[in-house]
Amino acid sequence: MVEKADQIFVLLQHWLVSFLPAAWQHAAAVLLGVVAIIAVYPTLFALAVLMERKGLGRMQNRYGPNRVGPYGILQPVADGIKSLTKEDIVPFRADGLVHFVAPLVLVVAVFMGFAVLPMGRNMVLVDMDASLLFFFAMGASTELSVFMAGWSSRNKYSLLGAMRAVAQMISYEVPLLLSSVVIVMMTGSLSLERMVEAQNHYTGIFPHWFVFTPWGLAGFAMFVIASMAETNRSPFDLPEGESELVAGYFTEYSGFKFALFFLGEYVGMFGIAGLGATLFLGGWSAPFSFLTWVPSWIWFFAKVEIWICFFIWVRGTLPRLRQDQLMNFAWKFVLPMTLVNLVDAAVWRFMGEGWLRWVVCSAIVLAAYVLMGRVGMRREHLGPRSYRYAE
Amino acid sequence: MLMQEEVAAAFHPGNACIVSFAARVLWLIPALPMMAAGVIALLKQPQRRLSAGLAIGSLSISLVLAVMAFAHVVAGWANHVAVRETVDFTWMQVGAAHVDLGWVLDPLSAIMMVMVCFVGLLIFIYSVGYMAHDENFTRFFCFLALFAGAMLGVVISNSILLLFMNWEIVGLTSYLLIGFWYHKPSAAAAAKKAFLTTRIGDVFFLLGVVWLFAQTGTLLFYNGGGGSMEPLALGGMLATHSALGLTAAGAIALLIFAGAVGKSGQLPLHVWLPDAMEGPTPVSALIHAATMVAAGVYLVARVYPLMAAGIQPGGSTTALMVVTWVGALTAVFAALIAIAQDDIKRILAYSTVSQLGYMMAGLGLGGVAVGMFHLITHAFFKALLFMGAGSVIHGSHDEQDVRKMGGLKDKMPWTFYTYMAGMLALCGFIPFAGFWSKDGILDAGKGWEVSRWPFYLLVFGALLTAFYMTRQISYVFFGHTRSEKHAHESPAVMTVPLAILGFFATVLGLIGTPVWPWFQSFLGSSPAHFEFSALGESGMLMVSSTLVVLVGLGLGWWFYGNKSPKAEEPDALERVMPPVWVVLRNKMYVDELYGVTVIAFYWWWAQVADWLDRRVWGGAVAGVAWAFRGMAQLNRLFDVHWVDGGFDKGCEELAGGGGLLARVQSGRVQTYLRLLALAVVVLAAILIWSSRG
Amino acid sequence: MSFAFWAVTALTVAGGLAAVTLKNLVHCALAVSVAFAGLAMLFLQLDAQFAGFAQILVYIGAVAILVVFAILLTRNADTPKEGGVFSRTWLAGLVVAAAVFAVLGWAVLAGAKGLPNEAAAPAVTVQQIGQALMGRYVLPLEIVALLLTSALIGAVIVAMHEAVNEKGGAK
Amino acid sequence: MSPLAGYLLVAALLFAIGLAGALTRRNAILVLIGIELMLNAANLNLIAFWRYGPHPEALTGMMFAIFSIAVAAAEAAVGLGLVIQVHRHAKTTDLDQMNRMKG
Repeated sequence: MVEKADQIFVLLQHWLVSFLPAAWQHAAAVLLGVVAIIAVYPTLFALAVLMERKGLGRMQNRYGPNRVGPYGILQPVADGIKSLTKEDIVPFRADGLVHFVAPLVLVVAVFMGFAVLPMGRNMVLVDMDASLLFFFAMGASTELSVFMAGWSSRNKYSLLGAMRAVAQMISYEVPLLLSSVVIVMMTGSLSLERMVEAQNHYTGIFPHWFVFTPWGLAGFAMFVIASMAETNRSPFDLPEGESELVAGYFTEYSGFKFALFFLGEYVGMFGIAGLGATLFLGGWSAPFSFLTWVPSWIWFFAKVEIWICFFIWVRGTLPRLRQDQLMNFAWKFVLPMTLVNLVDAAVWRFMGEGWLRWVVCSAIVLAAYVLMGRVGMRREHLGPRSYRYAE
Repeated sequence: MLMQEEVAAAFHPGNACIVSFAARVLWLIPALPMMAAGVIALLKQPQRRLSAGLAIGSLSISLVLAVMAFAHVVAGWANHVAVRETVDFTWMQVGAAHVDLGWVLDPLSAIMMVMVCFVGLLIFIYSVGYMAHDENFTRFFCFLALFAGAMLGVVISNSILLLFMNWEIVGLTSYLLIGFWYHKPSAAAAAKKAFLTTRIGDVFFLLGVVWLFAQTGTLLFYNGGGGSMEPLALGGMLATHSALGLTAAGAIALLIFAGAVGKSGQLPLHVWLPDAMEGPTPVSALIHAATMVAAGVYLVARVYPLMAAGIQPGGSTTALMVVTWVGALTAVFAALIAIAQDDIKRILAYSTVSQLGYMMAGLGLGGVAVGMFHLITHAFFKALLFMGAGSVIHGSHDEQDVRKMGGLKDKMPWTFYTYMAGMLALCGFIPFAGFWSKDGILDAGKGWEVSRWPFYLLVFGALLTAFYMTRQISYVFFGHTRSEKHAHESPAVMTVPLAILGFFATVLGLIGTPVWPWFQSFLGSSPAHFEFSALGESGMLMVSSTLVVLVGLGLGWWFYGNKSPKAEEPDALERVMPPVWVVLRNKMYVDELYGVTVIAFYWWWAQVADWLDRRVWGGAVAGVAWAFRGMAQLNRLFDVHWVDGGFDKGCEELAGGGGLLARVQSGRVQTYLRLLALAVVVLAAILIWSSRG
Repeated sequence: MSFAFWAVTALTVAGGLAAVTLKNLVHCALAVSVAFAGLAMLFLQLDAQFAGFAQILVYIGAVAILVVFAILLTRNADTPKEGGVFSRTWLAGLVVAAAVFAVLGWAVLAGAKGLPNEAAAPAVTVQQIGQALMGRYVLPLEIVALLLTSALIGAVIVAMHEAVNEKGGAK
Repeated sequence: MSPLAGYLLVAALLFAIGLAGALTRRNAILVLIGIELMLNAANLNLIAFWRYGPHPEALTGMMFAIFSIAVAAAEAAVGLGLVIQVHRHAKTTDLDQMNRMKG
């Protein structure tokens, strides 16, 4: 029974496919998976938006949306209808083709990433042995779409926003990659499936999640920070800092294209959250050995949701950084920390079993953190600053 | 006996299971001083105590380790086991060839490292006093420690590559130390001279290394039968012949010997050594007594199997003959020059050169044991002499000219008596250390079938040695003082090492007497036992050499004793035979010779190169450019003409032509890229065409 | 020669052509990234997963972005003014390029007889690649690492404003 | 036509296109783009040879391609940095006007 509940979607897929002639079955199975992904995540997106608006409302001591439907839970629907029916305005001087393609590229790239995320036991669309690399490749190609959007709409706010976004994404992609390389070192594989399996063991009731090791914890922290920046979430949301640039690179977008960008952002968030959960929080594995009867996919989505809530919480809490602070933070703190973390993982790997490696590795991480924190604080000099753009 | 063979076989390296602890931690001996140097390099200038402490401490630990290893070897020797333990590892693997490094513990390296550590340590302690007033104290100790480490590395290395690396570090540090007072132009020049001169030798050495590697395919000396110093490889090298009728073994040996010549200042590369006196005196002691110059001799001893490859009983090999002759000639040559020097340290420097000549000759004549024995004893008494000289200089306020000293006998008694011990040892006066070792060399020379001349030369050298040393001490210590500055005895930190060394300079020879040749048999790893009959055999020679020394001393005393002439008035020898004096005084004009030959040639060659660059190539370039410009001009002229004539077509043609010609050197990237691509096209086309037939 | 192959080839070549012919530099950059993507797909068709993803990650994720930045920083974003986009010697260049293609094609066709017709897809996992990188090719790997580091530093230094010392040198 | 020949031809075509771009465009950045294309064509060749070569398990071609990708990244970074610097000095990226290196 438990088995059934766990594998319910897989069984459903098999059952549906079994109606078709054998030749088509494979293609059909893949198609079903794609359809499922494309169906599920936008729904999640709607929920997440609602949650964010209400949550922020609570944090700012006001009701969020509360008119449409009971407690305003139908707000997303209303938003969707609005964005679909709105007029699609394209600036006169805009670069038509690029302006049109940009959101599509973004959404496609973002959705591609889900092809390799294991959302439950046996619930991965394509199990290739370079899936992590694939995910990052897809993530990298979103940057281009952002730039396309910003540049094509011939608007200086859009352009600045795009440049900021791209610069920020590139700078934070490095730590993002490096902090996940630790996991690759440990599991000796680039396949997310392997990584989940590697974490799906228990000592007593506690799981072997990587986040519960010194290097894992440090890597996790770096990953969270980098993922916030990667998805342009506050406090790293300068690209659409409404106080400076109206709405960043999609200022000139409206109607459905705008909705697509919005969707792309959130789905990208889910993607990163899912990846993070898979890398550090054991993917679909249960947090306690006595909870393994709960279907694996529930755990996966639960973790993603928690992650999203954390993002919302942070957004409600922290102020926005300044561009140079952002860059300094990326290059002078996060990157070195990830590098130290690599060394730490290597030490862990070669010290072998025993309590000693816990002490040593934690010591390394702590020392690095403290030292670099001090250095960063010392380097921190506030005062007039002259921004320079290329002339 | 058979049992002994078996034990020896079992003890043989390669089956590394029984490499003793002593051999395994051998690498620490050079590593510690090097690390100390690294740390000291990071210290600040005022942290003098710490730096000195680090250097001395590290070296003393090395000394302990070295003594431990030595004890291990002695123990092995005591129960008839030829200890030779190697620890090797592969440094890098390039295809099939792998570059191995490693270290070896055998009697040779053991006794050498003990000597280096011991003398080096004394010199370190001594220089605490000597350099007390120098503000670059820390830097000095950094260099010293690095030097000692590199030297120990040379001693223990079992791979000729590792040896060469340390060899080069030694060269570098000697450069740094000689030029320590770089603000003195003379010091800077001397440092440069030392560096370049030794380089000349090292180039040949490197060639030798490469050739050896090519021949034997291994860089290790001893590797359980697979090493380059072991019969298998030697046989291979003997089989292959190279130019001038030499076997490969002989040629390689000569190349490596060239390196030794450079380092230990043999003819004709000795010129740097006396100039190296510009460095601080401890440096002179370190470089000239214990370590750097000994490195050359040690190298020859280390590759002795190669040198002596294919030797017949009673005969000799080309390499060994060269070594012998170079050594003997150097011995006499340097001794002659030493007679006519006035700088106390220069005299010692030249005597070092000649003593090194003795060692080389000893190696060539009688093998490792003889040469090494003299090396060891010489290390002690020459270090003693240099430090004594340093103490004299220190005491008489940085006065280095012997003619301005005098009568220091009573002013600094410690220095005087120790110096006397060292001087007698150097002269080879019975029973001081030098006597036994030098006697061994002479003995070997007498027994050399190939030629008697080296023997005679060495005997003459002994005479000269006694002579010039007498001259020096009678100038320095006897007579009445000739300087108004009143001298004073040096502090204990300087005199105590002197005393220790003096003790060794007196008694160390007793470990290698013909009666009880412990040293020789230890190196040869054969049991040693008393035989008074040996005294009878070599007794004749001993008596004669003692007579020679006495004659030398007597002559010296007759010329200089208690005269204490004024610094201005000519030297005693000068009065007797001026022309000889002048020649010797000017060091036989070797420097001048090089000045007019080698250096002049290089100067000329640089001129030529410069001229070529300026005139020929530059001219060519300019010419081409001019030519193209001319053509373009021509085209333009035509252009103007024909346009007036109204032939637009032709004008365009010409413009095109001019453009093409000019474009060849228009600085446009794309033009070059285009030409490149065209070339590729043509080449590819030719290739395909040729390949399809 | 499957359909997929021809489709991807068409995409790639089209991207390349667009990249070298379009007037607007940004369009060229975008087009070239299309070509890169097509090449990545060709790699995938050749069962070179790792190389393909690396291609996307490096070229679309980094090189294309770099190019775009360079274009914007050098004020080339808008369509160039007088003189057209092609250099004065474009004809010669075209001829040379054509000649190169002719020779290469000739070479391929000339050697086409000896080529294997089909080969089984080599089952190469990323693990093997990693082991090869860390084992047999470790020296090249180190050298490439050095190269990249020096290139990073060099690029920064080259692109750095020469008058940094004078208050950030904002003009 | 054997698949290998097909890939080789595609590579040749891309190479030629890149070369044409490098040779005919005025703008330095475009030249760089062309060169990148050429490099990619070379990579395609390498991979194709690896795939259809006699010893795919040796990974030689693959490794070569991966390394050349890395090198290409470095090359792009430095090249574009140079272009930017040149633009600062000469206020242009037009190669026809960059002929100061005339001999």
